[in-house]
Amino acid sequence: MAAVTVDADLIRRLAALLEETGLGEIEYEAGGHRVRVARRAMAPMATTLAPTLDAGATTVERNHPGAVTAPMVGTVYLGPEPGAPPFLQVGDKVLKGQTLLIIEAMKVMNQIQAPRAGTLRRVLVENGAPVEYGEALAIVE
Amino acid sequence: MAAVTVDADLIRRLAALLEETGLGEIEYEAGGHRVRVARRAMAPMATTLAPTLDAGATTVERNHPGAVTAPMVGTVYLGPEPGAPPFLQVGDKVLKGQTLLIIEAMKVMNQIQAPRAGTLRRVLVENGAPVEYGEALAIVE
Amino acid sequence: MFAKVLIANRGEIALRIHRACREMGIATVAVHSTADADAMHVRLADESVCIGPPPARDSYLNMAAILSAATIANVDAIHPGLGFLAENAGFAQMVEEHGFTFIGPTPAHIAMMGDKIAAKRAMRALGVPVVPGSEGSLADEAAAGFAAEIGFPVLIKAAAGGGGKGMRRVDSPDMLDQALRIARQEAMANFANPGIYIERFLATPRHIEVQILADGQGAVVHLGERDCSIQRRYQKIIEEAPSPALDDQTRQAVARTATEAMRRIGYRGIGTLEFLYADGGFHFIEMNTRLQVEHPVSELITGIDLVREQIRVAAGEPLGYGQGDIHFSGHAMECRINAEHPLTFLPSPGRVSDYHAPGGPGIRVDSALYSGAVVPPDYDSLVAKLIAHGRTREACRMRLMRALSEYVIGGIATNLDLHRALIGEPDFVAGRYDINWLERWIASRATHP
Amino acid sequence: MFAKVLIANRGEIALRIHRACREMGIATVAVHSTADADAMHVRLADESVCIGPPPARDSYLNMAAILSAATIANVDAIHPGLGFLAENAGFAQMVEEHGFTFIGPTPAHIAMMGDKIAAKRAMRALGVPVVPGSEGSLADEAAAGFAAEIGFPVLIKAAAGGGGKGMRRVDSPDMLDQALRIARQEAMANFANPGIYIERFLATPRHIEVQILADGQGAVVHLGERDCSIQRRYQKIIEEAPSPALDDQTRQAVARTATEAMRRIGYRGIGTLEFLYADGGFHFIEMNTRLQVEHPVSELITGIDLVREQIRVAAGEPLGYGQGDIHFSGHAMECRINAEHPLTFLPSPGRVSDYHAPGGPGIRVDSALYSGAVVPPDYDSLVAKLIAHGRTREACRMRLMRALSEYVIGGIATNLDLHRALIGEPDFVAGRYDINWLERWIASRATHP
Repeated sequence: MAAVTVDADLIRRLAALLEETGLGEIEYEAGGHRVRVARRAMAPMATTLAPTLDAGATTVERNHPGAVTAPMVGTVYLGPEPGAPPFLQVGDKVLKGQTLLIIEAMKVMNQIQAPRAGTLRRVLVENGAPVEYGEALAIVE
Repeated sequence: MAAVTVDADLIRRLAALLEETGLGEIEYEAGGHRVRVARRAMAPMATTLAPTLDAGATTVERNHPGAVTAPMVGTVYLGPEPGAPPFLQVGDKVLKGQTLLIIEAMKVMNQIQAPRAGTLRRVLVENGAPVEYGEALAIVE
Repeated sequence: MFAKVLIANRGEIALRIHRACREMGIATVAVHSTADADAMHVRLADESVCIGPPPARDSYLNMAAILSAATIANVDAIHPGLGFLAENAGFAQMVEEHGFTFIGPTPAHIAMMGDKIAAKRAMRALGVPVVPGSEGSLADEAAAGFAAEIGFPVLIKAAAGGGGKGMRRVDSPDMLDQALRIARQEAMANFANPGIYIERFLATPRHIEVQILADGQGAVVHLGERDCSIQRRYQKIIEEAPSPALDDQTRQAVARTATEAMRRIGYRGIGTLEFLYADGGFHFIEMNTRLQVEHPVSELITGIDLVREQIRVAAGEPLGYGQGDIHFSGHAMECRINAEHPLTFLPSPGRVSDYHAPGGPGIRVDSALYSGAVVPPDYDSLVAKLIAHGRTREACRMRLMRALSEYVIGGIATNLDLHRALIGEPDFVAGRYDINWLERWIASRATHP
Repeated sequence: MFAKVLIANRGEIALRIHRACREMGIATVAVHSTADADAMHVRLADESVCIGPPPARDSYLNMAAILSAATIANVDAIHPGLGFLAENAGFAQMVEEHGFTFIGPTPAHIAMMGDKIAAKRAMRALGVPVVPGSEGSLADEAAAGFAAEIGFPVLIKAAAGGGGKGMRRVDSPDMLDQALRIARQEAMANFANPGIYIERFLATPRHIEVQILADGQGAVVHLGERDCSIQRRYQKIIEEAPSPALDDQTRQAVARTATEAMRRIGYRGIGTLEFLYADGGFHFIEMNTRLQVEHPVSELITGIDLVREQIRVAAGEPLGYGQGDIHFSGHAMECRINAEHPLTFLPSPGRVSDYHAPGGPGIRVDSALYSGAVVPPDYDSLVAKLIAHGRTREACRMRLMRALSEYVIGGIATNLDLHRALIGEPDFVAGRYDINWLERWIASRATHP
């Protein structure tokens, strides 16, 4: 009998989708495989999470394949100086390494560069807003 | 029918994935195998139960359709007095209302009668043993 | 000292007694109904015996079953806890007759205080101030005359009463007749005794009670007072000590009066003298000859383990200390967490899906709940006590508030949200409340939601 | 007083600080790594900021990220907790330069005590007895001569050390060379400083430390001593107060010496002077200029909330009381519950499937665990502290034992069973142990299982 190979990554992806979509259960069948994943019946705790700073960026956006996330905590600026126009507008073509925005941390202006070439689809943060580590800033794809 | 071989390692891998992903359940089908693993319904508590007096009578016996259970807590006697032979032997025919045994409680000897006619299949308690409320005493069917 | 004790109770108080025994090296026997087979007090006890089906009259009030369990488990003593058989002099007598020690006062003292009229008479004779009222059970005609004499409003109470049952406020003579009939009916239904008596109704008194501990060998001490004025339908909801309404001189005076009375009757064990405090005067209302739900409040301000002391004196040990050895420190408050809707107060039995108790400094939780525990519909709705201690009243209150914000009980409704609201109320913050305050607060919420 | 405080830590100590803030009416900001997004300190805080990925150097040790979080959350002060940046003078300096208050001592005092050699020198000058040893960092040749002078066995320690890292016992001259090389390497790896020094090795000392609280405005008090001799590899496992090894005169003497030294250097905040106690003499080994894991033990015997006092003095408030106002009462013990196998001591990160903390009288639990919590593999294995208070040492010990029997932590391995065994050991019952006792106990178990 042939050994069953488990596609662990598939399960992890489905688990992430379960989390992202808020579903209770996903059943997936393709190419002779059928996988069903279900949520634990019990919430870890009944209290609500403390408010976090990333009220704008949801888990969905953070997990978007085109998401550019904050590599540090700080204050975001969309242009090179107050009052200046933003580096980029939604719809603009973006080169890999091009400056998307700035995160100020410890009075240092850190240029956040595009990790890939593409088009700026969405900007998820407002000028002057605080951002956490890992928060989705923009979608470039 | 051919013996079923259990792919224990597959189950272990799925169990590990369950733990890792925090899922409640995974169902996996591939190559003619279908495996479903689910988390425990969450044991109420991990401590062991305090020892109870009904070590002899299991839940199975208590739920047996022919079970006669103790209507009170006390000490059981199988015969009318110490040294006397028991009221009944296993295999004896029993009439409805016939005395099966005695439970002494508060120095009062309470005759426990057969709730139905039948045959005494088993006696689940020993002479002189303490019994709890609801404990299975005998099987009459 | 006892080697093995049977705990004739359930819930958090059974657990409280188990803990005291365990800390004294005493083995415990839990008794339980079939509804409590998986209860915490059963899980933690050294042994357990199922004594009957869910209804309390067939299990926790079933004296024969409890004594049989004590016999087959071969215990030395029985602790009755509170409620159920704790103030049943007949049970205490039976326990002793069967050769076990009853962990409580003598049957005679239980009986004396169980008759509320006799208790008032005894206290008056001992120099303890009582509420003006009838000296004994009254016939309906006598009641009318008596009520007119002490002046309306009056309070009708059951002679065998307790817990607010059979209690009726009457504002004017024309309401008296009907109220008497209802009160007698309630008294009969609850206590199988239609005797009623009448007291002057005090409009805005505080409920203040004194905790007594005595060894029956001459040593009697008090552990200060508790203020239990936050009540709904005569059920205490929040208790605190010391009372924010008393100055030191006043609190010492009432405590000394209570202690002296107990010394004179030769009381043994722990007990509580309950007073109404109004217009600067104390009025004895009744004495509870048992452990009380709110005892932890006194434990936290004195450092004394009341259950341990209760067991010690029941075993014949002398207290070994006097009033001068009791040191009061800081302030304590207790919230009674009930399995009930916080606004409608409807009971909410069921399975606890999530349970997380608060911890950290100055916080004590007495509860038999756990994740997966079942709260049966057959018994009292009290499921947890959250008790805080702080150096000052305000530090204690803030700590209690902090702990309430951490407490998670899922799957059943509880009055946690009621407590969260009450502890922040300006009147509570100021310590400005009487026994009718909570009813007024609830009524104002109902009309101005 | 501060309106908002950032807590630059995680786990039970972050929760402890949150609780103190909440009770003082101060809003809290939790910072956390991505591994701690669902942690208790994050759930309960008023606000939270994710500051980096799981490795501590990129999150809880990332000064820039913490200061940026403080800026965007607009806090007044930063509490460093313990471990991580708590004793980093440079961080304290940066915090102050950015306009926030550092809740801790001055950077100068942190730096003074951070250099273990300088600390010993300063203490000796202040009249505090220290372990005989080298006056400063030693070159290898000098070390050999010095070791010969004070006599073997000797202990090699890292100048910038702590937590047992870079520490090596050497029994004879021929072992010295290799031990020096290893110790320098460990010191370099752990503290980026190869400086080492040498002390006489005391064979069976007890670890006794004095808790100090000072306002920097002239008021300095001590909260008595703690005995932390139950250690494994220099990691404390069980702590208690008062020490069963000291009589009142001895404990007061060492506490007064420590208090006086702190008064003379003008110390502000809370701190702990650690001593080895052997042959009736105390030997200062180091001072921790921060909150300590075992601080609850002192809180329980004094009724003082150390974190609250720490925050108050950091905000510039005077203590408002003196040594005469501190009253010691009863006995306290703490068990450190680690996520590790009780016998192999291997760490056991993972998901907590069941969690039920003990409660009842005299029990305090400081833990950030809950049912469903994840213990990440990236940090310290301490997951809970179980602390008991009793009127006597034996009452405290029995209470601790009782609470250990109630504690349920499922899904991960913990050292609860180790504690259950240790608390019942005759040597522990008698208070007869030194800093090597636990290692010997473990070794005897390994050979006679």
